[in-house]
Amino acid sequence: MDATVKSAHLTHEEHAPAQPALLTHPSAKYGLMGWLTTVDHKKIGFLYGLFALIFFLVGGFEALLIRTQLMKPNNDFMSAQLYNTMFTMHGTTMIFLAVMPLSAAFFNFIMPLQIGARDVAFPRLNAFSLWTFVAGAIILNVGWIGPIFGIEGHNAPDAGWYGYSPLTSKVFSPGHSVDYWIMGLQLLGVASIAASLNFIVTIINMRAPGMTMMRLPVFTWMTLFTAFLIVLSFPFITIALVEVMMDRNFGTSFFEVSGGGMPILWQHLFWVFGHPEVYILILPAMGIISEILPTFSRKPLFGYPIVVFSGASIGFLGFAVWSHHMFTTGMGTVATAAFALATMAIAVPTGVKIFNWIGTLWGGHIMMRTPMMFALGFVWMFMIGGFSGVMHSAAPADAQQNDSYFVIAHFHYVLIGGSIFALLAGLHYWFPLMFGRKVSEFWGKLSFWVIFIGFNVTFFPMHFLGLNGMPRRTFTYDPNLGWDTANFIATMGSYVLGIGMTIYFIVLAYTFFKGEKVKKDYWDGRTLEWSLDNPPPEYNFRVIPTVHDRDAWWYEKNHKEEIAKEQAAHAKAEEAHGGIHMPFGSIWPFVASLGLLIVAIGVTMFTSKTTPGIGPKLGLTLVGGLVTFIGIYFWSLEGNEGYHIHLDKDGKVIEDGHHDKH
Amino acid sequence: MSAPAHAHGHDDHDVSKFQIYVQIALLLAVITGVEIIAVYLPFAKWILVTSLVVLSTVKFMFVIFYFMHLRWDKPFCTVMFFIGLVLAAGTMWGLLALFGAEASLPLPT
Amino acid sequence: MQKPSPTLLAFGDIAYQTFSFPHDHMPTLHSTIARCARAAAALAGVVLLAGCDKINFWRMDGHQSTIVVEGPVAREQLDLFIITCWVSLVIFIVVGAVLAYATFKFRARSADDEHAEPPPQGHGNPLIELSLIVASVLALVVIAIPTMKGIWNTYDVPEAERKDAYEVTATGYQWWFKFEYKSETAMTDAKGGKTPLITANELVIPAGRAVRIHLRSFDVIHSFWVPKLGGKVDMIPNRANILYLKADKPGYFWGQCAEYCGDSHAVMRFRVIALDKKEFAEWLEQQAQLGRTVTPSIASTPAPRGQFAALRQFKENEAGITIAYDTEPLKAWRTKQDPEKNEDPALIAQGREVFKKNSCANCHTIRGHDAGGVTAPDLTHFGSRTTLAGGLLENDATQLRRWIHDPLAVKPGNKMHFGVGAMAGYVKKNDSGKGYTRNITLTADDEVALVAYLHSLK
Amino acid sequence: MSSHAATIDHHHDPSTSTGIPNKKLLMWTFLASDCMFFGALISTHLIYRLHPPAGGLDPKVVFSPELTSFSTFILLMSSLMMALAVTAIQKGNVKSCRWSLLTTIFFGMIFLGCQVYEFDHFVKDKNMTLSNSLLGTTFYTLTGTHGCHVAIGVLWLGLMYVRSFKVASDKGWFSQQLLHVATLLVALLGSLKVTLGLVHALQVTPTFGGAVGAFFGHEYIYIAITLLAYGLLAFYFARPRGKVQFNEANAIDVEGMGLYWHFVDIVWIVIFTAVYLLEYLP
Ligand code: HEA
Ligand code: HEA
Ligand code: HEC
Ligand code: CUA
Ligand SMILES: [Cu+2]
Repeated sequence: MDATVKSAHLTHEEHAPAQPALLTHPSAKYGLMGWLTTVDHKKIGFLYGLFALIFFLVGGFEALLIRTQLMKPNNDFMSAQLYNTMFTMHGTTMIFLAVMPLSAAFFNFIMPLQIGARDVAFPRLNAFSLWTFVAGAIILNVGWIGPIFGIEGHNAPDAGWYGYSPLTSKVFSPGHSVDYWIMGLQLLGVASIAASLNFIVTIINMRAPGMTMMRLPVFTWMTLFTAFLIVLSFPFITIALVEVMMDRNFGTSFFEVSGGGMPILWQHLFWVFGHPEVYILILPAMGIISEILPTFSRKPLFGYPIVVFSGASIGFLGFAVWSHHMFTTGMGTVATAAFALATMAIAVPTGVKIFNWIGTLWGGHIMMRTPMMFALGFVWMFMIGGFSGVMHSAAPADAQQNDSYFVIAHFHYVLIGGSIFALLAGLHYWFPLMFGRKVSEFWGKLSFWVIFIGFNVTFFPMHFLGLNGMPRRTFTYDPNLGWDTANFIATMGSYVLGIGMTIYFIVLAYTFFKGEKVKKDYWDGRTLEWSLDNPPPEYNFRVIPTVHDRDAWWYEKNHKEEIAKEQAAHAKAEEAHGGIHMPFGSIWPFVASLGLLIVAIGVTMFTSKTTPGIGPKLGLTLVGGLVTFIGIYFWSLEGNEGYHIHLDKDGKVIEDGHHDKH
Repeated sequence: MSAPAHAHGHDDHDVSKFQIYVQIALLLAVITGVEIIAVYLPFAKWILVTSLVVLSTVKFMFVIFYFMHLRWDKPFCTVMFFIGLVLAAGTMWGLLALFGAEASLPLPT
Repeated sequence: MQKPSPTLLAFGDIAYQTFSFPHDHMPTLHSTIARCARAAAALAGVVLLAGCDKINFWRMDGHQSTIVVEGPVAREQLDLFIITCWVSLVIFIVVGAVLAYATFKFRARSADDEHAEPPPQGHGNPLIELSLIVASVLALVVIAIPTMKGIWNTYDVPEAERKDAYEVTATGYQWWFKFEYKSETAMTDAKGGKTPLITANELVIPAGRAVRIHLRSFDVIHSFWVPKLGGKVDMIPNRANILYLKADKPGYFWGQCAEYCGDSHAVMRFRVIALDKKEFAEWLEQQAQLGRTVTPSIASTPAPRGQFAALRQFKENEAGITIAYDTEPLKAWRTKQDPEKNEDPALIAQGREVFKKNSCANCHTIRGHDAGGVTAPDLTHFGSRTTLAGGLLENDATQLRRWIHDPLAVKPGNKMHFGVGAMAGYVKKNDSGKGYTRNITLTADDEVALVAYLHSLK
Repeated sequence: MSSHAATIDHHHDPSTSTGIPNKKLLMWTFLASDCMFFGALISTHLIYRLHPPAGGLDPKVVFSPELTSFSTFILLMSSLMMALAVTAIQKGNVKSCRWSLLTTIFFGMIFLGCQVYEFDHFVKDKNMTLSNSLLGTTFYTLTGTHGCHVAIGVLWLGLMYVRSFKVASDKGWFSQQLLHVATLLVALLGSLKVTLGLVHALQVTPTFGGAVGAFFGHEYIYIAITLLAYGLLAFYFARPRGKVQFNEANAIDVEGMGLYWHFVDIVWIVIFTAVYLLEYLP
């Protein structure tokens, strides 16, 4: 399946390293066990990407159902309940199960390569993040069993992606749907925080010699900022979710009016997380664009320090604007004004990025390949989305736009025209590196145009719909409000978009198996990942590179002799230190995540017993907790042990060393 | 106290570190005592609040800089922690200010 | 058939260029595609031209338009929006032009071009960047100033009008609105009992006068939005929000709940009717009365008549509004204020009995008719409203019958069917906590009588 | 002043770009994140203190400053012991490190015991439960989350303590470890149960003698089990064994754990002031 598996050195049989008697590592390099126990950041990245793309198609399918329902007024294609479930799951899936993990796939796969590292700082923690993400995704979607098998009370979440209290309380959502939503997000939060801690340490501590912070590729910078945003914003939603959960299960009154609670508090806690979250979705995309534009313009990024700094200020300001989602909650004049101004301020650092991207194009030799098409599409579409964002920030005007299709238009422009376009660009861009094959230009560009046109036809009319008073989250509308035509056009557009996406992914899948094989450094890249063979070997770098310039690989290509000498010297030194150190695979992170899954199933699927004793709810929760504990315990006892490999001149592994401890 | 030096004969240093830790622990205990007494003193509320906040901050700083060795560690650790600390404090301040506003009064019951 | 315009041909050319690529020579395929692209572009042009009068959604002049507005609050918000539009548009055109120019100017046109020596590896120009930052800040100032003004102007009734402002309280329920006129009194019985005036789903306000609406919620968060009069403000439990609105002149306005509030959020609608001073006073006068009683002559025996559409199975999501009502809504509303000419007193009396018998009164209030429930819309003057079921259906005999026949088919999850709190609705929750049993069953006769009765409540 | 072992420089790790060991950086980043967790919780509590519901409980009536002051003091002392444990292992002094760890665990347990006692007292005597008042809701959630942090810390300390006996020869080591952990858990939980039993007995029985009698009457099984567990532990640890695999190289593990522990302490400093003391102002 995975191309990394096929790489030459892995065909080499591994010697069973000397193991402590009872501490054998249930791990493998191949087959299912190989995937479950992998700690290789590239394989983990691949799995993230695979799951993310599957969920993107699921979310897209849900979107198409939404659009079908709205095709004509008073349509009865879907029931109201199903529709409400659909947009909730669509939003949640797209944000948490598609865009975030797809970004994480690139963080995992590309970032360590860009900084010249052999792996992330904590490989097993990385595996834990992956499997916990999968557990969260399962819990979030497990509610579909209800409607499909007709089980009462078990539905997929239907309280909207920001689950405003008190709609999520036991009174108004008596079934289990909201529990799935809470626990699903809770696990995804754990996964994201763990992964981000790992990325932060990796970027700060695992850089190759000479890779100073101000030489980091911009994508790596954006990874760092995104990781910061995640570790700093997710705690708020975690606590908020804990609070609703307690309200639902233990009769507390955080958001219960009868006990003196204020439902508005939920909105604050949610958006303190929620706004940074949207920058979590866009910063990786901006990073990808900042890699693609220079490569295809064959020029360094224009104004690198400012682009980096603007990323930081977007991230920082992102924490000071959360209430712009609450302009209509009657915060009072001063608060509204403060948040309106802070929100507008974000347009400045974002604009800086746009300007610098244009500066990068200026005077370049622009190669108009598929990734570049998507990247340019991104710049255009994101700009439009950004402008409607600024229109929202004018609070009195937002009173008319809030919760209307104008908002839907705004955020699909930034999310699809922004995040998704960039991620699709990134897939094409790094595909040759990841899998050693390349997507056909013709089909790539065709899919771009179909997607681009479909996207605009779908979402541009939504601006008009919103201004014409169409509220969002409505499963039906009357024919006398002037919304019919625009809705019909939007629906047709979404079908075109669907066709475009289908083309894109069929082409991608085809290329994965049958695409044209290409040589190393296919795009004539600038950053370190392109110095590797494709697909990159398990150990990434034969010799840890020494970095001399911001565009490290570009520099290497222009100073071949100097670099060759240097590398030879370093190779000797490394060999003297015992060769390349590789971590053992481990099953324990998977076990720990499995335990969390069991806990979540216990908490969500069963109701508390009224009679004393241990019911399935408490029972499963305890069992799950125990499994997690066992997982973590063995994980910590195992220690970060590994083995050494040695390479011959062609990069073939000549010997697997004995195990050692670090 | 000198900057971290790679001293080798470390015995006397360790003794002094031990002493420092104990002294700080004592100091923390004393400050706590002062705080507990302070709340019963008949001063204006703002004076008390300010002094409580200041005293707690002092305790806080002593723990992170000495017990948690920020003082001897690379400054980057301090930066890292303070990003979270400052952001958390700022957000708390923001939330309290928002809820302190008249518009946020809950309905009378 | 029209000929494709030159621009469209040019567009085809661009498409041709884009799809052709030096690296992937696919001569046969790509020229085919280019031809297709040209044809498609031409076709699109034709469709666009032909469909222009149909495709008119950019006029944005619907009943809930935020662009064609009828009150000062909405106008201020619109003006601000227009400013943001202009600023954005100008920036978009300038930045877009530069971007487009750069893209086309510096494009590699051939394989040779691509393999040419890399361009100078410049790293940036602080001066340009700084000036662009300053320019952005200036552009934002242009938006920020009217924003600040708008915030203070629209938050509450302006100081000068505050004394004169008319106050009402609106409360959101799943999924309808209650309107309370705390300053007006209404009769509760013939003996002179008084209560504040309460009505539902249609808010009547004085035109040309500032109105301050106190927003409350009974259950979850709702939002009160009448686009033509002004932006929305949320109705949040345990929070005292206010909304300032003003209608320029008498009119009939569409409103809708704008915060997702559960199953039937989409069909939680309402109307605002603005009346001039005199008519408003008349309306208040009428509303203060007890529910109208039509006394049957003793002789007449009630008999169902064929005046209603034969009961048909309504589809769940069927339109509930007619064109006539839609084009002249205010007129439609006025005609509703007077009793219908061909009333059947006997039928009405029978309806009143049915109403009593079926525990409708547990939830609904009809002042003077021994009905005092408070968890559902006040029906005292139900017959004088143009809409029913939260502004969803037109209040005519057919639709009313549709509603009372099977509320669930009209409004998913609605509380008249499932009951509110301890109050059972058409169905009752089983003691086991699982499933429901039927609580209210109406015969066809009952329904017809109820319709007559409810419509007599002017 | 400074303290550096001759062989390992505990403030510089040459294998990383910044010289900060990965684990330490991880811990500091996590703590930054944890600040936000507690930020959210404390905000919730303070917001509801700012807008207490009518007829809500008055914290002045509920809280008892003596107990809280005592547990605050205990937690501070545990921080001291933790700091000493870190210094000890940095010098390679495993024995001293173990003692410090044990003392830290001990103090941590006392803190937890006090908290359990406090909760019990509030529920039973002051009628403040998790669900009957907003004060209870936010108070128990905030301090309970802090308590969970302490509990996790104690668990971690316990595991580290056990780990410090890991011997170089691996024969049968693993099964022994399991036994050790299990016994340790039994001992700790048993102690908690017994302590609570004692407190409870003292609380409900008027005379001291009667209380002790009631205590033994009710708790003898737990007392026996707990003593047995301690006996077993003593037996394990008294046995001769090979050279342990726990030395200066593990200092970073202990230090990371220490950072966590101290953080829990400083959070308590904030909670103590913001939740308890401020309520007593005039
Ligand atoms: C990728 C995600 C993403 C991004 C990047 C943004 C970016 C921005 N967003 Fe958006 N937003 C969302 C995702 C995103 N948003 C989502 C998902 C929602 C809805 C959530 C929900 O309710 O479900 C939302 C909702 C939302 C609202 C609330 C609307 C409402 O519900 O009432 C507001 C209000 O201020 C807002 C503002 C902004 C602003 C000012 C920016 C700025 O960052 C944009 C800055 C960019 C530019 C301005 C363009 C380029 C700049 C220049 C060319 C420079 C010159 C320009 C000027 C000087 C103007 N957004
Ligand atoms: C990154 C985030 C993201 C992305 C990519 C999208 C993508 C799309 N979104 Fe979504 N959307 C949200 C985030 C996103 N959305 C959020 C957060 C909400 C708010 C939810 C809420 O209110 O709670 C929302 C809400 C939302 C609504 C409003 C619903 C409502 O308020 O009532 C609509 C309506 O048109 C919509 C449409 C679409 C469409 C047509 C796409 C398209 O771009 C989708 C394109 C993709 C495909 C079409 C996939 C192609 C796959 C196939 C064709 C496979 C088919 C397979 C089989 C049949 C086997 N979205
Ligand atoms: C459980 C309480 C309950 C009972 C019993 C009940 N209703 Fe209702 N009724 C409601 C609620 C709630 C609504 C608002 C529903 C909505 O719009 O979502 C409503 C709405 C209505 C309306 C539309 C009012 C308007 O202005 O939109 C009419 C008419 C009506 N009910 C008539 C009846 C009749 C006739 C009966 C008895 C056969 C009845 N109701 C019994 C709760 C009840
Ligand atoms: Cu009420 Cu939506
Ligand atoms: Cu936002």
